[in-house]
Amino acid sequence: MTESRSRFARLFHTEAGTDTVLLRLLHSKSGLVGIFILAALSAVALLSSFIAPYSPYAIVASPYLPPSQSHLLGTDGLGRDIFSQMIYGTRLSLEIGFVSAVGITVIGTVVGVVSGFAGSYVDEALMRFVDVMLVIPSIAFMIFVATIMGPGVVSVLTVIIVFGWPPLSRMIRSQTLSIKRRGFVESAVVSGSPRYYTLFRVILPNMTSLIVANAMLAVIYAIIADASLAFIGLASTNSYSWGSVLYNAQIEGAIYHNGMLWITLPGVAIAITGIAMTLIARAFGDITDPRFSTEGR
Amino acid sequence: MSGIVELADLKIIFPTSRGDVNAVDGVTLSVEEGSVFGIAGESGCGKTTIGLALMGIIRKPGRSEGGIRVNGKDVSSMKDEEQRLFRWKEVSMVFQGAMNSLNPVKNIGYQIAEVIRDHSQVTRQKSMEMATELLKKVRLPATILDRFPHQLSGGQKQRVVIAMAIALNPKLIIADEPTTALDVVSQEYVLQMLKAVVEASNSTVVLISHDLSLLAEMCDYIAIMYLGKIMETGRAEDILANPSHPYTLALLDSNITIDKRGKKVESIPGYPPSPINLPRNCRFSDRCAFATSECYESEPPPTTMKDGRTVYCYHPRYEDGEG
Amino acid sequence: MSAYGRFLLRRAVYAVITFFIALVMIFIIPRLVAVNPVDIIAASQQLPPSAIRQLTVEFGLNKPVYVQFLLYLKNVILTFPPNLGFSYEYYPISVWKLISISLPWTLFLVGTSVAISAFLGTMMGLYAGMNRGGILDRMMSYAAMTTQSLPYFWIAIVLQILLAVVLRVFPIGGAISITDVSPPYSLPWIQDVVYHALLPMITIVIATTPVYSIIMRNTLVDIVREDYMVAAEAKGLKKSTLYNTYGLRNGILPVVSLIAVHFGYVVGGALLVEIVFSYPGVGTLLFNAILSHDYPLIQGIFFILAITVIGANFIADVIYSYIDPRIRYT
Amino acid sequence: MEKGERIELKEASVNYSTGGRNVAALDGVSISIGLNERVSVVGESGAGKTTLGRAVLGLVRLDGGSIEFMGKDMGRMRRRAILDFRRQVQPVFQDPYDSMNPTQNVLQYLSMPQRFLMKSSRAEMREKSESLLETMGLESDMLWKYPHQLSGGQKQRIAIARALATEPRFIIADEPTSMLDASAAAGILNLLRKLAVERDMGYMLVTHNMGVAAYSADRIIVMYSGRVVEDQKTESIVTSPRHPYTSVLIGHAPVSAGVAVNRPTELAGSDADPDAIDPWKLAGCRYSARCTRRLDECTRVVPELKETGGGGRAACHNPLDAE
Repeated sequence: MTESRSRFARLFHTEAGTDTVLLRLLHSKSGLVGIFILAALSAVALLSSFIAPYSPYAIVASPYLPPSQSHLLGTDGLGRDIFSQMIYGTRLSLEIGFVSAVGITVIGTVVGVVSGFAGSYVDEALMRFVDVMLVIPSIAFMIFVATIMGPGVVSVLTVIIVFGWPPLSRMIRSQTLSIKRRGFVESAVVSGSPRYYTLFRVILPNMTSLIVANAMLAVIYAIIADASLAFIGLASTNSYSWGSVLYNAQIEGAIYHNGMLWITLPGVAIAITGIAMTLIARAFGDITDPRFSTEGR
Repeated sequence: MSGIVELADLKIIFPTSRGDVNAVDGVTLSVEEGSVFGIAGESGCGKTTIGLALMGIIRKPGRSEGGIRVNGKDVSSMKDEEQRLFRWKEVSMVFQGAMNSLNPVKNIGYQIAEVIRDHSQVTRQKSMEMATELLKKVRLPATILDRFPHQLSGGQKQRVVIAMAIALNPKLIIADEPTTALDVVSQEYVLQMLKAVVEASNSTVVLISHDLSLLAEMCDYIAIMYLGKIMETGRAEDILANPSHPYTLALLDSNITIDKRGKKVESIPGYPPSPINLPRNCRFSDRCAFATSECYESEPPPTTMKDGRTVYCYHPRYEDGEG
Repeated sequence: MSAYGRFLLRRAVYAVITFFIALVMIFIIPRLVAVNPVDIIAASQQLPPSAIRQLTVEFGLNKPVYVQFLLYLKNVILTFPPNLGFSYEYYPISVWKLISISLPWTLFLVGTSVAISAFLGTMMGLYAGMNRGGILDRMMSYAAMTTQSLPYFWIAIVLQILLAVVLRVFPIGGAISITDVSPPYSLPWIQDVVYHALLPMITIVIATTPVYSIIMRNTLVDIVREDYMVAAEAKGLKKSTLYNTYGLRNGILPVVSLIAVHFGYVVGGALLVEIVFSYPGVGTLLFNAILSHDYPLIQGIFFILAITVIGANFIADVIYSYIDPRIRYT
Repeated sequence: MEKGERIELKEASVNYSTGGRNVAALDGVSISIGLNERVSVVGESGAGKTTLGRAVLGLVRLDGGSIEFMGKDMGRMRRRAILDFRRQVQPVFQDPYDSMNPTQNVLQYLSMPQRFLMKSSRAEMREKSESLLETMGLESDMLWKYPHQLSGGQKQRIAIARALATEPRFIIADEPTSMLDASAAAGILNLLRKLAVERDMGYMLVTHNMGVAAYSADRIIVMYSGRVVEDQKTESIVTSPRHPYTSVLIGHAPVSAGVAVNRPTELAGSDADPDAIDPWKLAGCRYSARCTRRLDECTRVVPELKETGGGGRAACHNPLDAE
């Protein structure tokens, strides 16, 4: 056997053993649809400067133009092209989604496995803290913190990550606890496996698909949270995400300016992304609750 | 002669993504009314599936072929309500691992009374009185009525399950591994109780177990199953004392008992084949010490021996019983 | 004390600890992020130096941090009604006064919507889980996927456009008609209130029902595989018994704890829905407070929200432990 | 065997709290087992037999007393000494379906103890793993298999192979056959026995089944509710048990068909319901509530584990006579 194969196997083997995470994804029809949508959105994000006909900041026409050939979604109150704002918004929204998801997944996983594996006081302390974070209304608290930090991408990312990891950590912890009780973990311990090895090489690989699935859901959670913050004016004013396009539509009274597409399209974009992420996550099969907060007591 | 249970070439198939699992693969048997009939076999041989099929329970996407007649009724063609009333009234079941077969959120009294009330027009109070009486039969005090399953020991739960099974005086009781997972002394206790209530009620019992010692003690007749098919069936004492089928022989030989200490017990070599796409030959041939070329070619037809047993083998071992 | 009593006590202690930690966070976060809350206010309100000095004294910021904290605790815990300071925007109305006017609207809105969606979700989930793979099951799966992927406020906006602007079936916003002069709690008044609350409620119900139904459905899918379910089927119990005392009674447990965990999230979403409909609840109050940088009001709102959500969680704990005999009778 | 090559438990105690009460899973257990002895620990659920095995493996912390390995107190061992101990004492766990990591193949599973306890090189691990499979009678292409591709019997063989990878002196096997079919169980026990003889290795077989104990061990230790009640050579304990509880266990052990059984009863009458007794609430002998030979002092004084002649010990105020 070659070592490279075993590394690959260790990384991608799921509960099903030979069935790799990637294979599982490709085998599932809905997973493929999800990947296709995600790929298309990513392409739009990466190529936004080529696709967008105008700069999203440039005043290119008269204000409140209805949708037309040259301005697919019309123009805003300053005469800027809304379609271009949506295209650029794709990039920022996806960036916020994925960066937050990475942060949430890393913190949530580390806290979860450490808490579950260490047990006793460490566990008690971490989980009490997580309980607090779960109980407080996170969107409201995000608003609170973002108000204090002031608008901007950094503060948005910070609050999304800070309030996003606790549910995940709880789920990872309970999963760690149940895996910890299984025979193969004790079998590793009596094989002289050091703690780090038991934790990261024996226990963690058994949660790969769970973690990946929840990372996908964290993306949509972050995009929605960003939109929520933007919606009450806490997003950065000098860059566009889908949330800030929607915010502008709302405060500029798009309903009264033939701006139906302007006001609905950002939500549709968010929903499409969310459906793609959920489809991919479901393909991993390990999720019970689309909003990763199934943990009872 | 027609028995209380008549299975005619019964097949139960569970489709999976890798192919059809033939959990029960052509079983023909007849259970005489008033007898205790044992179904023996190791895990995956289809004995539990048969037990559930007798009540008309085949979980989707599973399906059955062939005939299941219980108490003269065709179980597989029943309508919903007819089937519901047939269950428990005519056939009841003592479940395997009583640990989990009780509703965790309701107390024992409620659960016994519930069965009674869903099958007859009795008042709540009357059904509770009946529940108390039933518990008495399995020597449990009335205080158990208010208890929840998690507050009882395994043996107590198993006895509650027995009390439930006789609640409607069914003609047939199916007992699926009724003592597995209990301590030996509780096992004995539960067994005595089962014997007593069965004798008192004149019910027929189909006892499903992997434990040959238990079957030897309880049964009049026995069927030995392997991979969804009967290998040998007949009077329990005949078969267990003088097994005919090489599988029965090997099974009895591999059973570790206290009197075999110091002797060598041989396990059955090899592993059972996958129940998906079973070959059309004797399914034990790969592991059989007596297999010849015909065993690998076709499935052996039933042979009736002198003592009345039926053996599905080209080379039955117990020659004296040959017909 | 009984094991059940000990369980409740432990939960109560947890709730108090959680509340305390939330208090500490409300106190600390502004001090961690910004050096001085007064600076933020001063910058946004362009206050003269004398006012800044007065504010500093009022906030007790000239004292050591622990004294500030004790002072803060004294104001919010030992005083009733809690002394949450005065709003800048609505001076001299106290923060408590403003919140006590708007909180009932939010509780009414969220409480009613959650009750409706919990009921609907549970029933739909029960049916879908007992009939896995059926039409409702598949439809629910897609509905959940979609509403999970949408911000609450966007659903609110779309409904507003559709039902209030285009079709004009419902009012665009507010909690009571400006023209309504009927006395509070009279029948016409109640009708008017319900009429105004319908659209925000429908929004929250649409957003949350699928969440509850999916949880219930997934729980049921596991329960249906349990031995006791097979046993219930074998017992020839009536369909209503199977659904009620087996499916519903066992499946409701995780849903109750989910509703608790989820409650904070729903409240957060509801705040934004309020903003869309200019509903005079805490959400709209908060929105205005943020716009006008009304710092004490924002802090006060979070204090109240924390109490509400922690309290709701504790109630859910009590309900959960009451309906699960494995906790109640150990 | 050199003197001191033993595992010695001195008044070892382990407490658990379940359902609001404290239960002594091990209550002052003192036994000494030579590293080349083949011992079986027998008891029903709650006897503390599994805790005993786990305590010796260092997987549970003692609440009192000590366990010494070759004269050294395990509670005071440093990491190096613990690794050395692990190399010499290895377990086989009960559940073969659970003892292999689903994300590791057989080679990785067999390599782990060699890697951490022997510091073997990659090539050595590969070679050793292949030879282990051969010893177990398994094909070498099984190295690349994942657990879900193996049967229960195969997994248990591989679990034994893993335990043998470090050339241990002693194996602790906790119910290694209880999850397997009877026909596979004998194979596992025979293999264990054969390997022990070939490698001059001892083992401690934890089981609830007196038949399995008598078949595989030279010495049997009987436990009840956290205490050792009897400790004798196999032949003498089976033919002439001294503790009444042992005689009940032996009387209820499985026997071959046709072998006469004499089942000793426990205390007659409904108050002797074995399911209704909480032995931890009893002041004296924990078995006293079920015992037919109960004396007055049994309910007051805890019986000590005393020599019974012939090297055996029993903890009973009123033991059965030796035959």
